[in-house]
Amino acid sequence: MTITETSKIGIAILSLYGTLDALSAPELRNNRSIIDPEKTVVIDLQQVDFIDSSGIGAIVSASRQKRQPSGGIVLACMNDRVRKVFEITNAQKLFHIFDDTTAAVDFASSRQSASA
Amino acid sequence: MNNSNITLTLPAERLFARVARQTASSVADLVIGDDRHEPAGRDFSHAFELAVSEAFTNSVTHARESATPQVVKLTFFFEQRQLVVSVHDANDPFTIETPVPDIESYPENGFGLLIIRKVMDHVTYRREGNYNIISMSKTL
Amino acid sequence: MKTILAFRESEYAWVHEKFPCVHPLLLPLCNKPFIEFLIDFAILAGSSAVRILCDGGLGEVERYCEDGSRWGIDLSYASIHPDDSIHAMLGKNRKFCGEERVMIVSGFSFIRYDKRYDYKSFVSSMPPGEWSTCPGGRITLTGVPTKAVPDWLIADLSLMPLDSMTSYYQASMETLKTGESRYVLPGYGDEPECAFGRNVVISKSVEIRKPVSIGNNVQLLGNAIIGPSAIIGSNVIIDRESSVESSIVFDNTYIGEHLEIIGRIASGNRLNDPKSGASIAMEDPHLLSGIKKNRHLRSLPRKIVHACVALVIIAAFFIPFIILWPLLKLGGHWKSSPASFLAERTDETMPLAKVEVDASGAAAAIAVALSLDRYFRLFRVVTGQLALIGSTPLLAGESRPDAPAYVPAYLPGVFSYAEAEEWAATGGDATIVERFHLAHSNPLTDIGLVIKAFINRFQEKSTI
Amino acid sequence: MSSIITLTLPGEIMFARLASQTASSLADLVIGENREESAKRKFCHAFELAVSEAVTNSVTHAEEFDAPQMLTVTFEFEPRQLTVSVRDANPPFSIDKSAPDIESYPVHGFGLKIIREIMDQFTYRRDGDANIITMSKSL
Amino acid sequence: MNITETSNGAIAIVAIEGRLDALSAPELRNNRSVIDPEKTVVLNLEKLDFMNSTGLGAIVGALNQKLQPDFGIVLSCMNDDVRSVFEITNVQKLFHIFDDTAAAVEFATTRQGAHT
Repeated sequence: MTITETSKIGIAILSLYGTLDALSAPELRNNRSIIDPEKTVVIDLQQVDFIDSSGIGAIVSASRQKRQPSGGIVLACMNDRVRKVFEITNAQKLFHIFDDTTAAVDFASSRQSASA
Repeated sequence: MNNSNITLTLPAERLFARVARQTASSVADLVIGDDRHEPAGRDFSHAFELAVSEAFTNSVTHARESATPQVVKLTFFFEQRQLVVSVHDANDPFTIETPVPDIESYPENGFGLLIIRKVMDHVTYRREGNYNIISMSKTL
Repeated sequence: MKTILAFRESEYAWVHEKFPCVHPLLLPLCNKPFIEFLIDFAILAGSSAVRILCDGGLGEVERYCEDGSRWGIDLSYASIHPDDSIHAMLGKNRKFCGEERVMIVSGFSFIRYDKRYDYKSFVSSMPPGEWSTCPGGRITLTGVPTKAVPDWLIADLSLMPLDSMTSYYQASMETLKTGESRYVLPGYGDEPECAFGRNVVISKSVEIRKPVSIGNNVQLLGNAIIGPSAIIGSNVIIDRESSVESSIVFDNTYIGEHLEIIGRIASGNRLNDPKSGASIAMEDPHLLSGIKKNRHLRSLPRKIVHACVALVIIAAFFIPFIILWPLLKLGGHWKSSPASFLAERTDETMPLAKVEVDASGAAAAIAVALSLDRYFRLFRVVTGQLALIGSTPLLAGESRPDAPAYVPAYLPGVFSYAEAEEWAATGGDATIVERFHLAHSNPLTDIGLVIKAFINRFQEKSTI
Repeated sequence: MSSIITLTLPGEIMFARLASQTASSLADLVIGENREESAKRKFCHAFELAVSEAVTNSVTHAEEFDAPQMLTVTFEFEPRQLTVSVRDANPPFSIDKSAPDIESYPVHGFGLKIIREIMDQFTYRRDGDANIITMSKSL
Repeated sequence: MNITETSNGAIAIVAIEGRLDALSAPELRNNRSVIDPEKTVVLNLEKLDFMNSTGLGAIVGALNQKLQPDFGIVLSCMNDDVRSVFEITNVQKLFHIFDDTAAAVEFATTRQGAHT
């Protein structure tokens, strides 16, 4: 899996490409923006072709590290295969999920300024 | 493809989880034949991809530290529209009756067996000699 | 702007015949393959994408150029029929061409361009049609010019057909002389008219006369004279007292000692006269031969042959060994000290006993004459750790001899190829002989060399 | 370090596809120095194609002699190289060096030529009453 | 493997999607337009992910049955993997190959017109 990081109006955007499983999950867990409790991060999952419980675990643990868990991580552009696994594990309850990255970033920055 | 048996033996390392699941997906694709493009077909294959990925990753995480490299064996068996995959490893015994993780507590693990139970029709665990065998099946 | 480079197999059939070891589109001009000159020119003319068309196979070219990311362009490949017109080619690549202006370079010819000219604006202002031609080659432009450019702008170029060894030789020498002033050429440092590749080993007594271009992994040995006007390819060894002047030496070529190569093209074991086109095959590999990646070397058949012969020797000398070894051991003549030597695989070493037998008594003399001091090492050949014959084992501390990429540098053996030569080869010469045989010999020739080495040791030791 | 992966499957034509997909996903795990995507994709396609040809050969030969049998595909996985061998119980077969000539519009006989072209090494040997084709390529 | 067929004038356009190997080759061999000796067919290979020598044999076999061996089958939109199989076996010499299906159809129509 490869992670390309960009940022827009102070929000970090991580675009994941490939497989998010036990082998690649550590790469996401150790990402600087993910670890930083103050940083709100949008994770773009459009190019993720497979995710399993280790991938879900990595994303859930990322939101645990944020100061306000429900707003710290915003998810964008889930394809069917990824959304199905979120639904199986009920993890979709923990995140705001957008089908468009810009919308996710706007939401994230509004939440960030509201709580700052 | 009826009553034929396919086996895949892999070293118990995370690196090979992808080979396990992609092989499972290919077997499922062969079973469902050309309606692999229909949603039902895609779900069937994705189910086996997920189940095998979870089962294999579990075997690897609980693999014993030992001189001889630990191995995980997958067998696929297709009969009367039902595809059965079983995962053999030489780990310590375990139970698949694990509680459903409570999502509100932001759990980080325990999802594996939950996913397997949800996507597969039938999941059993048995001990054979000093081998664990978890077998999972789904009907087309 | 996009570029199409179109070739027909018939145009470069002569290259297949004369230089079978290289794909015609990768034929080296000075120190760069032909196709790279055309890609450079396409980039100079402002192309963002280049497509190579051919009616034959492009496998090797694709392995070399890949997707063009190395030059920052999008490089693709397609096939055409030999009798396709330019119009037909454009039709077959309509999606590639799109609406943009396309420059089509067709025919196997060399483009004499000058990287200091601004071809980009020149091309964007030219009317569609033919830009430059030569017998068998043409540059055509399609589409409408995008901007007017003052006509004083000069960006001339000319095409030269590569239809024979003579024209190829002429183009190579011309490129060497004009050097990096006109073309984009690697290896030019601060020394004008001199291009050097990586890992070039030059003995002190070698004379270099400009202009010269030398590739990667090249060894020039004592008193060799290189140049003027010498193009040396990569993975080349030029042995002592040889001279190469106004000549081209292809990749993977070994040039023996005391050879004068003047006005010739040497490739593999063939010496070609570019003027007459005649070419002679040199029978004696010591004189001139190709160095090819010696698949025999590490492959299984060679290890099996070596192991079998080792077993034969073990059996044959078992009785003399059983009698002489205890005798010498008790008498204190057999001194064996453990040491660790460089193994075959790069980062590994292996323990090997160093045995010295002081040939004072008759028993010791016979033991050494029969090479019994190496008896134990024969078992290592059976296990595959040692070759029966190869390089002299180097102590772990010593530096591993680096070598041209294709030529294996080090394969520790019970016997050394150097010991198989008539005259005692020691020091630098030994490594050269070993390298030469490592590159050339195969399981069968090895057996002959083992016997020779054994006999040499037999005579040499017994004469003390 | 080298790890061994074995895949046993029935000698049926559909399993050529399974074996080739497994080979491709294993090839994808081999790490080369150059991280280039296109080089990695070519490496995977080389194994997908070579294993597809080898298993198809084994299965079609078996049908000629109606010997229902299992095939074993063994992979030796190393950091920069993958070796795959296909073992079947067919009678010995000859690998003629010549590729079919193109003008006669040949319909089969390409398989071994393709394998030889895209793999670094290709060997065929008999072991007891089994054929073993071994192919390897490094990244 | 999925085959979808359309036509443009007298030319049949057969699009192949998925994998063309020993398992799926019969499907192509039994396609009505492919078998018909008089029918000129443009084989659109854009969505063909994988082809091995058996698949190649099916396409060459189809060309054998055409009255016009020169353009009975015209190929379009090959990806690199498929093209490498054609090149290794030198079979690309038997076909006119286009990177655009419309251009291939035009070529086939002009050639067909010239011949009838």
